Amino acid sequence: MQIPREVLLRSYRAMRTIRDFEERLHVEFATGEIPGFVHLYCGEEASGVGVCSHLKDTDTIASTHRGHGHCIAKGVGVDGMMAEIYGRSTGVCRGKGGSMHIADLSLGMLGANGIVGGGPPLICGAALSHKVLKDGGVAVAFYGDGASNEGTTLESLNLASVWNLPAVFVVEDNGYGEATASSYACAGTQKDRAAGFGIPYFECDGTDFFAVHETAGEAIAHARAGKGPAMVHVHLSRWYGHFEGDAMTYRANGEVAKERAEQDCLKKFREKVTEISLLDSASLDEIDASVRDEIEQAVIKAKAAPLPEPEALMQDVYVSY
Amino acid sequence: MQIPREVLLRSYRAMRTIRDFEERLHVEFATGEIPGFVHLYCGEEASGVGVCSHLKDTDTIASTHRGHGHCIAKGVGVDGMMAEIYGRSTGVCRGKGGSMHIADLSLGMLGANGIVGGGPPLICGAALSHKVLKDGGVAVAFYGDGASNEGTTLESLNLASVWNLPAVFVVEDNGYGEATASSYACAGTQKDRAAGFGIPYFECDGTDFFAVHETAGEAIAHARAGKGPAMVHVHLSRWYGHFEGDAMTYRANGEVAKERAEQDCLKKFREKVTEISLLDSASLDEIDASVRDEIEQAVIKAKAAPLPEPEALMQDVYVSY
Amino acid sequence: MSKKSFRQAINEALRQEMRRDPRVILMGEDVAGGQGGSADNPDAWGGVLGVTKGLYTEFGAERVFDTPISEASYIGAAAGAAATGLRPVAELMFVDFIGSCLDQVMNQAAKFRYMFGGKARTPLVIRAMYGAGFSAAAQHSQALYPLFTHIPGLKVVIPSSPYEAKGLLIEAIRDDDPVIFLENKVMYDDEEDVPDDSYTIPFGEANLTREGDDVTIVAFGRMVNFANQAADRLEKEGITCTVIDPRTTSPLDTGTILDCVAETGRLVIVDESSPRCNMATDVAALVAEEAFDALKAPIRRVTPPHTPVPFASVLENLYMPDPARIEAAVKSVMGYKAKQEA
Amino acid sequence: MSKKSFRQAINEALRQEMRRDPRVILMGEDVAGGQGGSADNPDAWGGVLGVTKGLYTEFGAERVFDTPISEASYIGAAAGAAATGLRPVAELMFVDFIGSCLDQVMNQAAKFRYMFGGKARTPLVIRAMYGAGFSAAAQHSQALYPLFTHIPGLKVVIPSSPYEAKGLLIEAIRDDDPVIFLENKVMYDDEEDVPDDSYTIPFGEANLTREGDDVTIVAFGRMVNFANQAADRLEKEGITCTVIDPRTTSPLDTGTILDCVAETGRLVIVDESSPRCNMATDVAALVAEEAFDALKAPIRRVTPPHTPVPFASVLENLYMPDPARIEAAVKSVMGYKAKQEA
Ligand SMILES: Cc1ncc(C[n+]2csc(CCOP(=O)(O)OP(=O)(O)O)c2C)c(N)n1
Ligand SMILES: Cc1ncc(C[n+]2csc(CCOP(=O)(O)OP(=O)(O)O)c2C)c(N)n1
Ligand SMILES: [Mg+2]
Ligand SMILES: [Mg+2]
Repeated sequence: MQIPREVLLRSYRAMRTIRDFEERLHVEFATGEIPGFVHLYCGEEASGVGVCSHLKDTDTIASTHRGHGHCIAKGVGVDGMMAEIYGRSTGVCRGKGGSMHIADLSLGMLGANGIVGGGPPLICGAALSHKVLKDGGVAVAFYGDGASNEGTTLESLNLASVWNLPAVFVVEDNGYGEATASSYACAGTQKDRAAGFGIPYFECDGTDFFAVHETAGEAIAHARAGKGPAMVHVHLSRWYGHFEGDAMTYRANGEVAKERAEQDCLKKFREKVTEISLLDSASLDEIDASVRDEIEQAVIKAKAAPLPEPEALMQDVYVSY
Repeated sequence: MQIPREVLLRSYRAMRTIRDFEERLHVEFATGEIPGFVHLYCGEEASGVGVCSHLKDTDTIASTHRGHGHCIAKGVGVDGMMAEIYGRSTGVCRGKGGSMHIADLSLGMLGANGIVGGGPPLICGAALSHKVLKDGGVAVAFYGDGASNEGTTLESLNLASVWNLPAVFVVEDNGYGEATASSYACAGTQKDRAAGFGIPYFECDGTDFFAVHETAGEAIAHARAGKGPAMVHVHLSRWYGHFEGDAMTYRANGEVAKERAEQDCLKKFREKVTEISLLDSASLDEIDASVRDEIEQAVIKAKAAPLPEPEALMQDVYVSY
Repeated sequence: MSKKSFRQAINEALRQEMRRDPRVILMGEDVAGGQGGSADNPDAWGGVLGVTKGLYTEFGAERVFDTPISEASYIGAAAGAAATGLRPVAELMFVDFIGSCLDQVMNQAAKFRYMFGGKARTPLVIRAMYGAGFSAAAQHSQALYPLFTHIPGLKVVIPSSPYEAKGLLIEAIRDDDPVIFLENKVMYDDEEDVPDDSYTIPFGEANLTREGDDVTIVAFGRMVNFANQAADRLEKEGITCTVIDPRTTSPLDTGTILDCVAETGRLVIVDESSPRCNMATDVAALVAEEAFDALKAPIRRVTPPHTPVPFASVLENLYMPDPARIEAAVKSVMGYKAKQEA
Repeated sequence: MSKKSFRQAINEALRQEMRRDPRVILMGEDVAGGQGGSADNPDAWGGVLGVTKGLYTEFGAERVFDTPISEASYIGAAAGAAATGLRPVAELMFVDFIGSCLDQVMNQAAKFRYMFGGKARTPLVIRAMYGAGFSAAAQHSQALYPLFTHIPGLKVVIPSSPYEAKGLLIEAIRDDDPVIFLENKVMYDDEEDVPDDSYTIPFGEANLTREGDDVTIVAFGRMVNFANQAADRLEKEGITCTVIDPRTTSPLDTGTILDCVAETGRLVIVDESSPRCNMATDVAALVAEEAFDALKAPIRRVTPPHTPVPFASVLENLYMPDPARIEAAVKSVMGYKAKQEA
């Protein structure tokens, strides 16, 4: 399948934006200015972007605590995201959500989620909406290897299958749930779990945009055609700790460095597209520069943005004393 | 495998006891004297008894809302059970539990359970106790086809596998969860679900005591040997409504009558043991007569037994105003 | 206008709203019933106590969804569907089962609107049966509305009669926030005149089922009837009561409660939920803070003891508040003399 | 006796009880941490904030169990293990995750003893972090103890300092009922003198952190410290307060509360949980019923508003009760004049 040039450029830009956004957060968090929990998606960019390269604004996704990448891949603007993470009134959730709760329903982004396994049931509902409203949409749940052990996730596989929903379950398997390896916590295989609920299974290397694009494309096409849910098992690695502050003492020395050197989705993308002359280096460099600037501006704007007004405390919720 | 005569006699007696207990409840319920919800196990006797024929008092089981059969199979006395269902102070739970909450921890019976999917997590815990306390015990979760879709059940399969627990998961598949067929509600297969969590799978005809005995024997031996959990999928039919009062308008006319005629575990047992001269008819008749009397007495005693005293309301719970 | 049972009133509310708005859908375990069954009778049950009977027949498989026994995923699905354009009414059967799916209610549906900075609406109704008195024992008899009332972002409705049920359920379906709608399982056959047409009863507006001079009784759901029975008897002895049915615990019509207490100076609260951190404590705290001046006597609560619900009827009857205990509580506040005075 | 942090006090309580009784086991997500990881460092984390660090190293894989991320099954397993001979301490990480496993707590563990006619014991402790102030936003900042306090059969503990934490946790582990043990996540680094030896603090016995004549303040967990700060300042203005730390909300030491109110005649309650059906309402209702005579002023509650916890610190600070708001509440009850008198 030939990927249009404009999709390639857009996807590269999204991956680069995620990377820079996250690397910058890593730095900013260390200064102590960003409060709360921050979970970085660095290293996993090709997954969210590869999947979302098939989605429109009218399709829906649900994300996880590690949500920045999915948000950017689905089109949420970095200014609003950065401001949100800094707790500003200009944030995409007006500063009331923070890193773990970035959402933009108007873009079909049903929210990052602080609850592991929170997303898959919601995605069954979004898929049901697409089906009942006959809008041709599909709904995609991103979740981790750790989340694949939550009852909510497992029930959702069955529900989506029983209702023949246009839902795609993307297991982003980065080998760990917090400090615990999936080799310990996940009995059996994701493949057999999919079979257990009669769901077609796909898998791919999550550091290769082209692999994700192709595999997710098939799964999404299956769902969009009304054939029911599909599972995509994406093999990944995360480059930072579970959250900012985690020293990763559970992982072998040098493991991440090796992955950074050998499995960087951005490098691999660039190599491939330039090798076969799909894109030239200059246009990629241009994107890199433009993204660098965009992130720089997002941080400057976020820091300068106003804090929420006190009234915001009582807004957007019904309050009885 | 040759089954000792005494096990055969005990098992036949247990199945007959369940049958008579349940048929009698069906009659008694109709008089309006038994309050609340009553779910009958009639037709499924060979399953509970076949499985429990391998268990000792020091092994543990957890049951469901349809719990009478499992209780009797695990050795709980019918007098205490009948009194419980009548809400008497002589009941096995002093009248405070009722049909859905019969338990006797001293016999390793961890309770019927009004919550679908309530038992499997508890059985992981019981199995953990057996493992940590090194008492050689196994723990068995009975649950229905409907319950096989609860997240608690699915999570438990994974947990038992990850912890390599001496736990056996017995799916009693009677084709329905309330009025909904498992053909509608269960996507995939139980077999593939077991595989999804790396658990060995066994299945058998639940109306044939010998089949259940043999299959469950293997699964329990596997768990007892420290090889981890196993699943036994038992194919069954229930002869009465989901609960007493259900007219079963979702099932074809004559379906149950046919099953009663052709798939009665008691008839099949008698035919087999007399055909190959394992037991003679007379000893089975003797059991039938003795059980008939036992149930009659249980009802008489239950009806005559005292109601709980008012003080019981506040007993066996810590109460802060 | 015709006599309708509580069950019929709810069925009619659902039917009328489903006719009015194609986005209203129904889901739950056996809300139709019989899917895949050998009788090929997919509308066999209409819910475990027949409340949704016939809706599948009218609206079909595109609007009425039987679910696997998987509360977490289908209640979560209802929340997700609500956030993406549908207006689901999900049936949880017994409210006791909330333990299997609380996260989707508490951390998802209830929080979306606030947590997402006002960018989400979640027009979700969760219907469930509550209450003791059915010999259904500890796991099928709880009231649990205090749990929901405690959680910001939820609205909580407890109708006390067929008329109330219909109007409040239609209001719930049209509300853009998640609503917990609780039906007392022993009231389904209660009958009264209920308009045939559609109507709504606004949330947060209490109903005074009677007015009196001496004592204000605040009661919830089925307890409203018990309170009225007690008030009838007391009237014969010359004690007149105001009985308040708040209809919704969240929002709570604090104004009406405070006004009535200002007039009577005495308050009895009747709540069939467990006594700790329940609605009786909630209303008592409100009044002890905001109407302290008016109080002539201690605030009395009539509730069950802090125990699970026992099975045996003889114990369950002791467990439940009843008109006699309400009567006694009213008399005790009437008879109260402050120590200084006594 | 030596200075220990809240974190160390809990770690020490667990360690000493695990040494004393081989039936005490630990389970939870990453309570050891690092199982299966490439560094082969299975005691990598000791819980997400390091509270159980080192226990795996001392007690090994036979006593300390990392779990998959499956709260329903492992909390249920803890209940099942407790009913069959072990004394599990299960860590739920954030109490907000109770939504994923409430059934096993509410309908299983809490009800066994009563529902089975006294034939079961369930010596289970569930530890979890609670509270706002960490910028952890709506799904990681709730207090939720009112939910547990509402459920019969559970005991609920909220330690207010390292000393309290150690003694109450040891008591919890030795108790034969299920206990919810809540740790305020912003207090882990608080330090004070804590005995090195094992000791217990009984449930249902409140601690008076100070005594005064004018106002009784009842506060929970971290709010005890805020109440004492407020009382310090008020003392300088000549207002003296009794501050009650009930330690456990269930059982609740009603006697001490009523006695203190009888002396001061004024009550302020400080509760960081959502305001509806919470501990502030619970205590207010108790006093309005049982110590009405003694009350000289309305009962004031200091709580957050009825909203989810907002992320931005500026809003979260407004959300949380603080010493200044407590001080204002105390002054308002001191300044109260009944309308009749005024
Ligand atoms: C219900 C619930 N349980 C536990 C947690 C704590 N927690 C947050 S992220 C996480 C690990 C998730 O692992 P995985 O699904 O593999 O995602 P990853 O972090 O690797 O992207 C855990 C245990 C939570 N937030 N919610
Ligand atoms: C959590 C929960 N959900 C729903 C119910 C209501 N309910 C009781 S039994 C039952 C059907 C169970 O079906 P299955 O597991 O197949 O067992 P069977 O009744 O066929 O023996 C349902 C839905 C319940 N008791 N608990
Ligand atoms: Mg992971
Ligand atoms: Mg079944």
